[in-house]
Amino acid sequence: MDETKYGWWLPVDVSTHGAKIDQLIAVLHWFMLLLFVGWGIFFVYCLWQYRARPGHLAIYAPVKAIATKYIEAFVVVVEVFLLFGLSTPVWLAYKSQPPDESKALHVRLVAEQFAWNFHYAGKDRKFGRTDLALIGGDNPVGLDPDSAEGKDDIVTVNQFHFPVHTPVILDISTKDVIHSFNIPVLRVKQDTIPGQRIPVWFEATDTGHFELGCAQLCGLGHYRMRADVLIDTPEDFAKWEQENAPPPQEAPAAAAPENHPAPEKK
Amino acid sequence: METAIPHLVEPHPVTGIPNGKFGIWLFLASEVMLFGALFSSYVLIRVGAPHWPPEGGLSSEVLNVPLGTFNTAVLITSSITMVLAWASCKMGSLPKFKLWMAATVGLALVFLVVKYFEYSDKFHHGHFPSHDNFYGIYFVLTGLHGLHIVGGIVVNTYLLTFGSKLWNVDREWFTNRVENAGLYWHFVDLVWIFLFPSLYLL
Amino acid sequence: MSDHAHAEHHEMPFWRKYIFSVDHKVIGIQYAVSALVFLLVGFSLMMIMRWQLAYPGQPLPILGKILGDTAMPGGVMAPEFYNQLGAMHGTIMVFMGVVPLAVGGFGNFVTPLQIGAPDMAFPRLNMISYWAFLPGGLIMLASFFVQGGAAQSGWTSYPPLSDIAPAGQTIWCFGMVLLITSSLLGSINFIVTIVQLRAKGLTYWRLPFFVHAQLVTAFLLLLAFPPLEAATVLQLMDRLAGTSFFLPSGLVVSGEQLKIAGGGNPLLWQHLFWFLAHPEVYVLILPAMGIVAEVIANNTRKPLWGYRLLVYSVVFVGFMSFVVWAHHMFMTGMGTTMSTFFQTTTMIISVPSVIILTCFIMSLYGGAIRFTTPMLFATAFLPMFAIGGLTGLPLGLTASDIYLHDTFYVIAHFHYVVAPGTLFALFAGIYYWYPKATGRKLNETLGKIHFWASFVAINFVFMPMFFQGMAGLSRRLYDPTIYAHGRGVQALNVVISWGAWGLGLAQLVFIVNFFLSLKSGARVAENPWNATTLEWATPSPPGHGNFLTEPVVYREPYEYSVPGKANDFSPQFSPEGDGPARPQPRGGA
Amino acid sequence: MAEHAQSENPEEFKKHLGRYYVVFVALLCLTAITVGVSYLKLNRPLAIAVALIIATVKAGMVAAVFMHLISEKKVIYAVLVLTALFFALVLLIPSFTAYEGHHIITGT
Repeated sequence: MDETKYGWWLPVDVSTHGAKIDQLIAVLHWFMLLLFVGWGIFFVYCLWQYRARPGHLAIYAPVKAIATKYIEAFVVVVEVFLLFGLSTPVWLAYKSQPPDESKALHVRLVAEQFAWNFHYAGKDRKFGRTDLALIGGDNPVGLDPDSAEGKDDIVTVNQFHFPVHTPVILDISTKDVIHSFNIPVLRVKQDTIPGQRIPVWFEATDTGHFELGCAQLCGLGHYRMRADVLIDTPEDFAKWEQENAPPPQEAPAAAAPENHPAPEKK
Repeated sequence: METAIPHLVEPHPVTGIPNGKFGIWLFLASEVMLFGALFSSYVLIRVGAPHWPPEGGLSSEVLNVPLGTFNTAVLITSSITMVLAWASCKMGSLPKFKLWMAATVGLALVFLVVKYFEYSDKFHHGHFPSHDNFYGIYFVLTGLHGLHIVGGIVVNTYLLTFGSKLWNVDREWFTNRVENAGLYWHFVDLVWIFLFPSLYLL
Repeated sequence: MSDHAHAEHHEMPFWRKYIFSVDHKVIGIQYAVSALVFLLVGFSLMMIMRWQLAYPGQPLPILGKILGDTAMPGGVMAPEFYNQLGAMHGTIMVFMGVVPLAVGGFGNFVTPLQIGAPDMAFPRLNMISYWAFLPGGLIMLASFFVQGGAAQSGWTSYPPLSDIAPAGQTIWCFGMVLLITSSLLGSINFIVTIVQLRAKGLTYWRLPFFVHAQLVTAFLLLLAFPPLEAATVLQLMDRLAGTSFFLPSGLVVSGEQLKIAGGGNPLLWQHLFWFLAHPEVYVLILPAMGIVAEVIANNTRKPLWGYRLLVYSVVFVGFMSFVVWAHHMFMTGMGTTMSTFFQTTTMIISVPSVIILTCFIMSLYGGAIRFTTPMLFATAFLPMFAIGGLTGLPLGLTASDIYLHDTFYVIAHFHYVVAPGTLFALFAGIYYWYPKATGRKLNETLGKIHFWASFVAINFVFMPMFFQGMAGLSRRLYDPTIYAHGRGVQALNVVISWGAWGLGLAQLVFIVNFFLSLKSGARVAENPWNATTLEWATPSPPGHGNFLTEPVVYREPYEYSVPGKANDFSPQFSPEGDGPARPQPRGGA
Repeated sequence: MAEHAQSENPEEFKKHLGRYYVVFVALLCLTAITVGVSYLKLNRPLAIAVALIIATVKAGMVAAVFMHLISEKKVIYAVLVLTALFFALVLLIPSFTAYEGHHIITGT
């Protein structure tokens, strides 16, 4: 797929909730521009009109300025509107109105220095058991391949596939330090906090090849902690799921060690 | 050549206190925030823990309550000896001041000795700060408190020895210094009053 | 002062007079000079970083070889070194540069003079503050030379990254403890001095605005710094004693389970850190506003507009700055109640900031503005601070913060507040009080070159960053061209870098001016700017003990152009309010 | 306050000493009570409430009498009120924020 074009302003938005964020950013910047320009004109006027020159004296008495009170009141009113009219509703929806679980694609994300590991539940839509002790080179999320639900699970590294027009619920966690899950075109960002599994959700409105980056300094490889975001058509996604499903295993030959060492307690 | 700073001894007409006393209260305010932040950390970590102490049991079984109680009594006693030391200055008796101040310093040392036995017992059983967050919090809070005790001992010993020469120069100034050292000392006692139940009993 | 015969006896040895001095003016100058050096160092780190950002992966000529193979293998910057530069740039600029200059430098030098005090309330404590600050700063710098280099987890030092970072982070912690101790002792001193040592007649409503700003700042330092000290102690324990205050159970670093007890919470650090670091933003900006107020009143030749409103606003801002900190943590997964609370407080705190700015602009209205170098810097402060302040809105609102959090937009925002904002105000202060400290004026022509070059260059540095941020570019990226949206704004990185190097060049003018004027600047009398506040009643430079006679204050701080008076300024210290209290050469008027 | 004036008659001052002893005894008694209560093994919330209330009373007595806060100057009250406010903030808000809608992984 072609690389998306990026400019000097907000990139294309392919999420269902992003338009409102963009709207808020636009309104904010018009408001800021209005204040700054209006205020700047007065500022420059003052600097010119009241420059020191022979015969010009400063006025001791303070000027009665009703206008400033109105401007300050205007600023307060606009801020209240921005806060409760535009920002808070978007935020509440973003944080506390998850999509219907049954219709959504559920994915787990395990971040590490310096990669993004995606754990898909596979056909049965159930995640296999994971264990820290199983984490290794070819098993980045510590998936137990023997667990009944885990047999069909798909784990990808730095490849995030999901279908368009389908709500995605992503449970975000990290193995080591704080990272930040950031897909600019989807207008989502969420820090990964060690010891927590935090859900985020979004729905794409368009297919394409985009980028996921780490937005929180996480070490020397922070800059290259990048993943491909591939928003597919539902058909393509199904095909991808099919192709990437692990081959059915015959016998648990490569079984995990019997007694996993419990997490160190000292 | 020394510049005379106003209100070094005589109280400011508006605030009613000399500089030193105001300074020590401001210092205590920052100390409140320091210990406040550590208590906050304690609360936050404890709320997040499924069990406290994490390895099971009760705090009172992990730490030595009789020793802790004894130390609480020691600090409370040292607080009143400190007040009496200051009161002796107020009443114009340097020998009495020295007596009470020596008692204060002595009690502080007793506190540290007891603390030493508590610590070494823990270390003996391999319970270092890294053992779990209960011990981490315990050692940080009591350790920092212990450092404050040491600081108090230094200041009080100074007032007891070299510092007391000021008595012959300016009694009021010296009495103020004793009062300020006392304020600090009572604060250290006050912190312990919260530390003891929070760490040992709950 | 005293005759030479006795001078031999009373004269203090060099080290008592200039090194371990208890004189607030000497300490102030020590602070200011050290802070300026640290600022230069911090700025240099950034100029090196800018090479990598403008020309990723290309070897840095000359300097690349000098810095050695660990930092710059083959002249190309290593990512670790980039992170060290970033972390140390932030730490140095905030904790060792701007605050020591604004509070330690100007606060120490100017405050006692402006309130008519002979010195700070606790001169020896003042000396200790400085001598905790300097080793703290030097330790920080020395950390570049330890195994693994300096701290590299950002100036915010978020654990767990900072907990598992190389030894430089431990040194960072020790350095911070010293710097914090220094600030705490200093703040106690400032509060007691301002409350207890004001001259006769100097009521709170007659205090120069600068002193009000310093008083509020001192309270912020006093009450906000201890939690960071606590957090730093906890981080030291995590690093040295193996505790897990910030480390939850089940961490796997590079495939290895960490051998720790676990059970901690990394967000604890963020709370304690930002509990300080947000008020710290106001510690940076309030003294700057104080300086701007002084310079504007002096150069518009009229009283400040809305002086009382300014004071109320500054107190309110100071108070509110304690309840906004978690807006730095919107993306950490906090619940909706607390995030709504914090974005509301953030919007509330913007209101007094708007009022302060309005007061300053209204102060220009009706004046007779002299565009001296300090005034140029103070004037430029206003639009620059306005940009910085306004762009705080999208970051303070949770919804827009989703997109803008941790992008270059943030960098642009707070640099507009701190660099062309606070630093310009500090430069205004340097040009304004240099004559008081040295007895000579800085060269005006060089000053104006310095101003215009800095003003143009600094906007080339920070304005493009807004666009980079808007394009979604994250901060702290060693190589932004990894990302497609980074490549889209890479051209701006070249502009920014050249802007930064140009800015560096402009500072050379200042350095030259600083030393040149020390030797050959125009000598000045007590009151070269025809100002009204108390510091101008003392000789330039003031001797030990400051005032020749005990000062008495007769009126408000900014009585300029009072109708019916012979002069256009009525100093606070002149009983008749008709010009200077003591005979002195008249300038103009 | 009269108590702080140096000019005060030492005999007059002596009368106030009694209250220090009263507070001293009260502090020791309260320490005994709080330790005693801990042996009752009350349920956690109640035990915490009781222990913290007793500790607050003790701390209040130390501050009020030993540190003379009962009759202190206004400026000190002002500083302490401000500090108490921010103390409450730093004590409570981090825990509120960290655990509101928390997603802590329990177990591994």
